Amino acid sequence: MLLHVLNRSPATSRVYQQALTMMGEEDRLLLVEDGVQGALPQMVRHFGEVQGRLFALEEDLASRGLLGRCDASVQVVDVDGFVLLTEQAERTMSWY
Amino acid sequence: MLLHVLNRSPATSRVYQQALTMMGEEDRLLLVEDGVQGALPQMVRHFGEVQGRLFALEEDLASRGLLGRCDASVQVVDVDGFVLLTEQAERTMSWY
Amino acid sequence: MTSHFSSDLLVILRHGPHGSSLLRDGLDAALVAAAFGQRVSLLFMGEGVMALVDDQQPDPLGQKGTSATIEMLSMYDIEAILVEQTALELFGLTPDELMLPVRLLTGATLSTLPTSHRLVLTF
Amino acid sequence: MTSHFSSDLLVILRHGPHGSSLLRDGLDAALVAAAFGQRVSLLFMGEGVMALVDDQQPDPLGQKGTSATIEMLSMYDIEAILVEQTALELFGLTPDELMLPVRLLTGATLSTLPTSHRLVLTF
Amino acid sequence: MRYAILLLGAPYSHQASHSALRFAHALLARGHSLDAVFFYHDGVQNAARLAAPPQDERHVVDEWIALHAEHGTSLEVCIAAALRRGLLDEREAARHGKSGHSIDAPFELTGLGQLIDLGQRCDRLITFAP
Amino acid sequence: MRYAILLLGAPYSHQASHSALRFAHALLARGHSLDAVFFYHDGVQNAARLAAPPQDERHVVDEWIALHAEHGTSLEVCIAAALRRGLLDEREAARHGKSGHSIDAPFELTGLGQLIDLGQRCDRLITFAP
Repeated sequence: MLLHVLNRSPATSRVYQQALTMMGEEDRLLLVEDGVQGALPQMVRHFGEVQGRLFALEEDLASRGLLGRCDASVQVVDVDGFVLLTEQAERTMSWY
Repeated sequence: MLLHVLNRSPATSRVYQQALTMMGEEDRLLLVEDGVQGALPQMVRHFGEVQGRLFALEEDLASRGLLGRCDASVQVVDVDGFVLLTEQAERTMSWY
Repeated sequence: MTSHFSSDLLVILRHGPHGSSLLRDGLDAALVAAAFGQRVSLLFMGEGVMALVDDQQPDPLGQKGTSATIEMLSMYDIEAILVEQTALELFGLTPDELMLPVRLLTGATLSTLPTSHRLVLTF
Repeated sequence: MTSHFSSDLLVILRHGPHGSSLLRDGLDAALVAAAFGQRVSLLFMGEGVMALVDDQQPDPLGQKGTSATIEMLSMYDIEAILVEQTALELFGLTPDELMLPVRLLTGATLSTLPTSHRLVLTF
Repeated sequence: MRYAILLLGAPYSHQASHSALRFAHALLARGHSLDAVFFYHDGVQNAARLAAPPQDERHVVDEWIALHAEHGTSLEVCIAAALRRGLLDEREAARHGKSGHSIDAPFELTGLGQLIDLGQRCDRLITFAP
Repeated sequence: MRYAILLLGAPYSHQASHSALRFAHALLARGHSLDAVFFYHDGVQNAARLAAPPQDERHVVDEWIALHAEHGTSLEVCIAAALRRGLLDEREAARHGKSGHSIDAPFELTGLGQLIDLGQRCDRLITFAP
């Protein structure tokens, strides 16, 4: 199982499609930095195929005023949770 | 009449939509740097609404091997032509 | 419609807070122009509307945000806060979720803005 | 299929030539790894396929390109030149328009690549 | 006509510097004048006096200096963007208690007001961005 | 576990440096070790010794130095990426005939081989990019 980390918003960049293309069936996707925009209910449809394996970084949500606006299907983790995800994953890939 | 300059490819970035949104009916669009990918026949459909007002920079096409691959609807100009376009336009806006 | 927005400088802000410094760089340019007595309009396009979302908390590790600056805009007499309506809809946001009152604009009106300002800067 | 590509390092190249230095930075990392005796695979994704287009002419004002480096890959024993087929189609390109022979890959195969390499770097 | 350039991209990382230099020479060749290049955001890196690119690559910093020498174009660097990024002239280095400096003349540290002024004063302002 | 970080983004321009610093402290707090941070592409700007950010902003360069002091993490800067961008230590400055330098210890100029080595040696390599 790999962890994919995405720091771009699906509203501006198509790189999220590259991450999805390269994800295996058990892989997880963590939204960070501007990528957390993808956790909004209106945006989360772009990540339908990885439902249940989609995470977003709490600190980046909070600093953008998006913490209370996240879709319920997204699992919010803080930076300790981020480290834990990297421990659990065999490897981490960054998409930017 | 304004000149809009776009340096991102429609294959990776949605910024071309912002340029199109802000363009007036007489405005021109010049593709430069990675933006010249938009001049490929397969890509030029993104710019259908500005047909006849779409330009691409020759030097950037040539350095990317795209000079001979440009769609016939795109007007190719060299850097002197770029300057001429800025002379003719009241103002230039950059999209990146 | 055009003359209503007519002004010296239009700054187009297309980047959200924190991710890059372009939002702040654009705001700084707008504030300086306003301090020099110019009439300034701000247009928040695309991801730029994220700059206006209320309830932005300070970064836990102290990266400086832009929300304090945006709340100060009226002190600089920057009253024309324009927002691309499509962008707001794209993110599923409503005007009452923004930190200050804005003017929503759609396609046809947006494309008249650049010609009704003497100078336009895109950030 | 997986074991066929099994190798030490996978470098994913997602940027075209000239626009940014990321393509060259990724190629440099691949060349160094190869020079250290590692087995290296290159995957050109998205805009990265632009790196392979033939007939790239030197920049008129001399910005250094990457095509000379790509032509040298086999000298570094980098033989696994993998290309995302969808990306090639997106740009309307065919394999015979590329400067060297490549292996075209589609979705299911692509997603097995990261686990079949000990280290993956995305550029 | 009187032109000015706003440059937001760093050399080597993006093509913006190369595009801006090419455009600058072309407009001058067509008989226009180029009042100034204003370096902002990552563009301030164009002033890094210690840049040591390989011999077979262009030396962007030196090319700006040559442009200034030949055509009198001012090279104006946003001071706030520069200080954050470690680009200081001797005066700012002294003011911040740093030994050594990273920007020399003809690059000048200046404020954003200069950019607004250029926008008003020149007939054309063209932005080159990363 | 043994971690390494690859940092490709410049401070102030992008969030990458802040994200990397936060991640570094979190993994150390969880009892892991951080062998090295490798600075490549625009990430080499994190080593700019003359950086003078405003008082109310974080001093990213100093925070990397503090991380090294507290945890022994190596701060490895890709030499090719750094020279192009005007980031030289005293030795490279002398070799290139430049007066003054822009990188100090504990940042070390090194080759890309170090990055490949870290990737092999460490259990986890995490990239933070612009």
